[in-house]
Amino acid sequence: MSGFDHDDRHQQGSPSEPQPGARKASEAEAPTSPAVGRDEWVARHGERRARRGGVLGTLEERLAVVPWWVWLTLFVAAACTVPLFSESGYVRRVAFDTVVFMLLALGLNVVVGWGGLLDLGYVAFFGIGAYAYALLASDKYDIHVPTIALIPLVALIGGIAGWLVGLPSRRLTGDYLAIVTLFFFQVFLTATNNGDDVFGRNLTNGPNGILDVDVFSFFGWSLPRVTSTGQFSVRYLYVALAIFGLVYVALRLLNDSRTGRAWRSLREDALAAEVMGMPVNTLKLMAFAFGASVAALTGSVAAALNGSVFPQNFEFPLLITVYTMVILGGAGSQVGVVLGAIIVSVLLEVLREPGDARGLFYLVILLALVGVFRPSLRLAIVLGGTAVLGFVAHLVAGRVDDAWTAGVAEDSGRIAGWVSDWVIVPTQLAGWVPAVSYVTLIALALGLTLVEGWRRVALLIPTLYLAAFVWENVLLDAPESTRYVVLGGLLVAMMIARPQGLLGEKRVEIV
Amino acid sequence: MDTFVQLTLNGLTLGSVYALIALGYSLVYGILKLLNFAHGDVFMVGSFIGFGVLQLLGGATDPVLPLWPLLIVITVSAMAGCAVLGVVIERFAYRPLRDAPRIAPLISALGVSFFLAYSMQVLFGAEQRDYDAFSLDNGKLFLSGFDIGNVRVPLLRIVIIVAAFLLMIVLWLLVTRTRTGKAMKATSYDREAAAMMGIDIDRVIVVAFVLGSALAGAAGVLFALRAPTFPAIGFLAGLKGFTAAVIGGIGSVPGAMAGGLILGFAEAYTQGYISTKWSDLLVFVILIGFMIFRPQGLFGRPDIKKV
Amino acid sequence: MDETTPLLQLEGINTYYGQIHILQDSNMVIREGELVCLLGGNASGKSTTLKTILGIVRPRTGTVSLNGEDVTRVPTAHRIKRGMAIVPENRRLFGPMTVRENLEMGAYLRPKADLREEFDRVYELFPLLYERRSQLAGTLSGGEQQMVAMGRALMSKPKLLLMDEPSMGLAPVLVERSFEIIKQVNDAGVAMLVVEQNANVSLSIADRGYVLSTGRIVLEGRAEDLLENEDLRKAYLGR
Amino acid sequence: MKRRLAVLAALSTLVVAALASTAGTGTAATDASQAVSCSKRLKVAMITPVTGGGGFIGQEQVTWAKFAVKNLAKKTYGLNVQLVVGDTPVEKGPGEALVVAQKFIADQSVVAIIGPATSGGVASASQALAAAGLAHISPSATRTSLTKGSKLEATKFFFRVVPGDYIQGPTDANYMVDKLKADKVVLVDFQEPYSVGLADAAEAVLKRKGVSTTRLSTSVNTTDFSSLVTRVPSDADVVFFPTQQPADAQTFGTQMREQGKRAVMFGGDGANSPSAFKIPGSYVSNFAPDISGIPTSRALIAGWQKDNPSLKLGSFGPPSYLAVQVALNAIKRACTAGKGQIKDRKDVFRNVKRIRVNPSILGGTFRFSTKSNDPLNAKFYIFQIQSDGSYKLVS
Repeated sequence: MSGFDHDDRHQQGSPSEPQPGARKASEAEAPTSPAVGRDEWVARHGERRARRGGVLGTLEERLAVVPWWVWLTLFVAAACTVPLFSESGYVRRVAFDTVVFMLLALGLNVVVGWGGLLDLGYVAFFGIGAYAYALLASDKYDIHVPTIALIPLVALIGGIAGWLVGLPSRRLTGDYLAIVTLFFFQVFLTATNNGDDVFGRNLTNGPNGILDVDVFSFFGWSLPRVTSTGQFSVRYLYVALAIFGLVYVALRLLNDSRTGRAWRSLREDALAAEVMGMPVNTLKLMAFAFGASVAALTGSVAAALNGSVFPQNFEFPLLITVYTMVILGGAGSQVGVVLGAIIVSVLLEVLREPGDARGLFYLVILLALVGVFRPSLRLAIVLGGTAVLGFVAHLVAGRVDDAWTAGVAEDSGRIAGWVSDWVIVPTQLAGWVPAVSYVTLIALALGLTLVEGWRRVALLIPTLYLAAFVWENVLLDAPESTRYVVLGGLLVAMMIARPQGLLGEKRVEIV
Repeated sequence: MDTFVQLTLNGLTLGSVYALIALGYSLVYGILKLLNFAHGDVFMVGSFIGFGVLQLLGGATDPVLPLWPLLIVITVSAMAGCAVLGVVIERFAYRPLRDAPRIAPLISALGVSFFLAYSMQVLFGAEQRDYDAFSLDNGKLFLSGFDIGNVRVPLLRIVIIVAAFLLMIVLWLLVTRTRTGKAMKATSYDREAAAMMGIDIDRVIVVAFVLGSALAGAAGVLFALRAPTFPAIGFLAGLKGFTAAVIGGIGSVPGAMAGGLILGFAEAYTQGYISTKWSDLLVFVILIGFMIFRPQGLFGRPDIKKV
Repeated sequence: MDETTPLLQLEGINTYYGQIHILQDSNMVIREGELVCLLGGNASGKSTTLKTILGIVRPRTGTVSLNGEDVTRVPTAHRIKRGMAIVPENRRLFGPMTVRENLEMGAYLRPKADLREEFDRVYELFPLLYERRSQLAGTLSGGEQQMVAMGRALMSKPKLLLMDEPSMGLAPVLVERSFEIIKQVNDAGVAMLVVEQNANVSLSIADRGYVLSTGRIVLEGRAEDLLENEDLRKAYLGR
Repeated sequence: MKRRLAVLAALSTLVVAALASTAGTGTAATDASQAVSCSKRLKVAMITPVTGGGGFIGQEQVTWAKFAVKNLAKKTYGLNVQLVVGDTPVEKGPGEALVVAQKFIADQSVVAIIGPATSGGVASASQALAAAGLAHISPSATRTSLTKGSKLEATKFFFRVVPGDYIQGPTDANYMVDKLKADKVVLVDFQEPYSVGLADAAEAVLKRKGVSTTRLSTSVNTTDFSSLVTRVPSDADVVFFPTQQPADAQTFGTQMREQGKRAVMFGGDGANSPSAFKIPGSYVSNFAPDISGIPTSRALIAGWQKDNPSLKLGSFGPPSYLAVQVALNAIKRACTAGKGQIKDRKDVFRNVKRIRVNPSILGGTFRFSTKSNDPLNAKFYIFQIQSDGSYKLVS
């Protein structure tokens, strides 16, 4: 059902039959590695990538020599030093959350990137892990399983749950699996939410969640979740990092093993793999179970740190967030998804604060412009034109009515002050302005992709100014929704510009 | 007995809205093999367009138009707005990914869904918006109607059911009787062969998006006449429509209609007879079972191609 | 050589799938009323040539012209509109649609008023299809499907008909029948490009032929000359 | 084999590094709070859902809190205060309140918290806030177990300016039994903490009084209630509908009328919104009498309306104003006591309990009870919706 000329490509890509006459010629011109059956579209991107040369190219080659585990150790060690740079419990907490996201992304990568399965119920396993931990280590049933035994147990429970949910994949492929897992996700949510009254018994406290979840405690040595001053306790960051390291290594070894190779071949051509006698279903189930297991393990870490578990912790936006991480980083590449997790996690956190978000916004626009135009006349025209347009518009608007420019930009700081001299920020927006300007901005931005050359430059100037206007007046007013608007836009743009993600190279076909 | 009639009526009302949403899913899936996760959000945008137009026309308490023209204007503008939205989404989020691996447009669809839902939230806030249709003609839509036994069938429900079925019949005729409809069917069966017949695939796909999105827009208005709408409803409505499409056999037009009604009845009866609390769970568990034993749905053709 | 504008002309076509160079510098001409066959083994680029002609695959360099007009950047549907039709490999019928509907799809680009006439023409050529008109195309036998595919292509009243492996998967008797029909259609003035592995049969009815091998056109000429060609005999005719 | 060794090496380094650093910094947590000067800008942080399904609650609260800061900080208390908002979308669960709280804890210029808005949020963040010495004053968390009962879910640093379900539930239930003479009551909850808590509280009283109750439950995202309405017995007297979305109450009411059910709708404070819930004959309870009838409050409402012309007065906003007022007052006192600086955020906390507000925007004098951090003598008021849509105080 997929790409319609897939089969043909197979035929034509493989020089299987002896050909008369032109044989020599074909050998001479044959590409070094005839990537048979590879997607033309991904290959196009691959080709562009392969052309990279110069200093970057050389650097890349040099760096490629260093074994992966050195990088991992360096990375974890570097992450361990985060607390040295910031006394702020908040920064440490964000670092911890980022590690949790990294773990989630690693787990999802097994399912999507390696198994090639579209699992829309992934977050449910995270929830199952958290609930398993909370039920087995809290006052709820007054069970307090020691952490050292509970963590593997939770991972096992997650794995078994994954195996069971994956079972239907014996018959369900592709979209159907996505549907079943999505339904399973809904079942999980309903079940936990209504668990306060199962035939009159209270199993999960329902929407009130489980409080008083035990902290981690190793051999009688417990790790309080907040310091004496209420700050996030940095020890959880170290624990999470240690678990991350272990999971990373375990998955890496798994991917290098026979199973990993089997997954790869399965992904490249499931039919062929089956014909070769590979236990396709078992392999899929394994991918599913491993992913679920990692998610559940992560759930236990999150539950222990938060000290509480609520059904609402595991809803759809989280799923999208983790998917964004995996897709952005490049499904299939462990380094990629970790990178994706870091970028998205930090991005979401920065967007929380209007002041920081503003800086990031203008920086990204500037970098994007430089990236597209390189330092050139066009870049200068675009930047200058936008600046001039802004000052003129600001001046005119201010002359017409003071109130048009008298508004205060959200938050403050140097950029904010500078911005409010340039962008029109009225004290009070008329009700229709946000919607109209927002829709116009989207229309202009989409229009930009349709025109080329100087026309694009000309269109870019008003678009940029309108973007600044919408950003200051509409989006910064609702930073929380803006975060997800950005996330959604990022997913679409990523798919179109670089579908294999930042570091992914292999094509990922959902079978 | 009265309870049964009432529940059937509830199921029919809800089910016909689900069916309208499901049709959009099925049309697009049939041709592109794409689960258009943004479809529910188109529905949501439709209900908001209806709300906005209603406010422009004076609101439910003081409308400038008489009842029927008002309802028609609201519905048609929502349909038109959604049709445009559907075309834009297709053009910019899906078309560039036409020949990409299957996962790419799927992820893109998730992105569009998120983008739409939260954009609406940025612009209009998260709160529920009520059309307040009860105020139109002093509750005429809710209170007048005819009776079956002791059960009153209110005018609004008749309007919703009739409008939904009319739209479905129109769509059915479009798809089976017109050349473009047949071209859609041909394209969904074999896109390349259809192109070889001179069928403009891009155009067929656009038509599918126009039809599906317009139906979603109509569904948005019909739904919001009875119940409030809010930006986050898109995900839920999408899930329902998608489920309905799956039950019926995704890609099949009569399947989507049947699926929508079945889902509507299933919800109404489980809520009415078994438990309001566990009805969602029951419905989804039944669905998972259904998916396992009849993955192609009621009307879908079994997927012949292996993997 | 005749100097009228060719119906179809490929000039310097280079087609790639990703990094794989499929068609290499292909040139081809088909003139009005001609029956040309394109020969080649598996993976020689026959289907890609067809796809390039149809616009399903875009060449990286080179031009495709129809009636002297450059259509390299024109999408498939619009090329079909300019008087081409195809009987695809494996026929590619619309299985869940009736025979009549399949034929109707063939005439997709023709005004509705002409349909009647076209149906009559095709039913005359294939009376069997008239009997089967309400049957689902997917339920027909291979030979019948071949007729539907031919009929469907003819519905658009093409000036140029492309045939992709008309003999594939058919019993020898049907192959012969198939080629008779091809000849018949060609005699009615429709130029044809027949892509075949079965060189013998196709060359016997063709005016001219091209031979493809790993993406290159290695031989071309009048059909009777090709039949005599040593290399070709060795490679295809097994003699 | 070489690779395996390498992996092992990497692994052990890793674990050792982690453990070492754990031991190293575990004991030496030296993030003691620093004094902040009152002449500099201070921050009051608000923790509430601004986006997502419950976003309208937070948005309403934020507009009122902003208005309170604008109206009071400079003029009345002479403070330079900025309101910062941390969003806790209900979709992300109560745990998000802790994440947001930790962000504010880390910011020394944050000296008081308004919120968390939801009871779940309070339960998850209270401990951390208490450890930081931050008073958190919620304008809307009503779960009883936060301040009362054998096992408290919140710390003593938690205050609320509205009374909890322990008053509202019984008030509503008693009114149903005593005044409305209800024998049969249907209770609807939305599978979220607010409505489950309130429905539980009311149901307990009703059962004790021998009223026959039916409990219905539906997802918070449901907006078409036809089949729930069908389950309402035709002889039911009252439907108790503790929703946080007034539009839901309106819909349920219309759908009851549509199906010819005669039961009277009874909403909690969450349904209190004359612009959205206007089924004549229905009742709503609220923690304040009609504040638009109080002259001082009327002026405030007008002031707020001027800043937010497109919004309508709801029931979540005014308590936020009060909460900010309490916080500002406590900050001012701490500043005075600390001679122009706040040495420790606990100083603000110590003052909260002593605050009196007169007149309070909610009417009368506001002060905290000495026994718990709840408002003293708080009452719930019951309104009946009149045929012209206005709310009339009936109890």
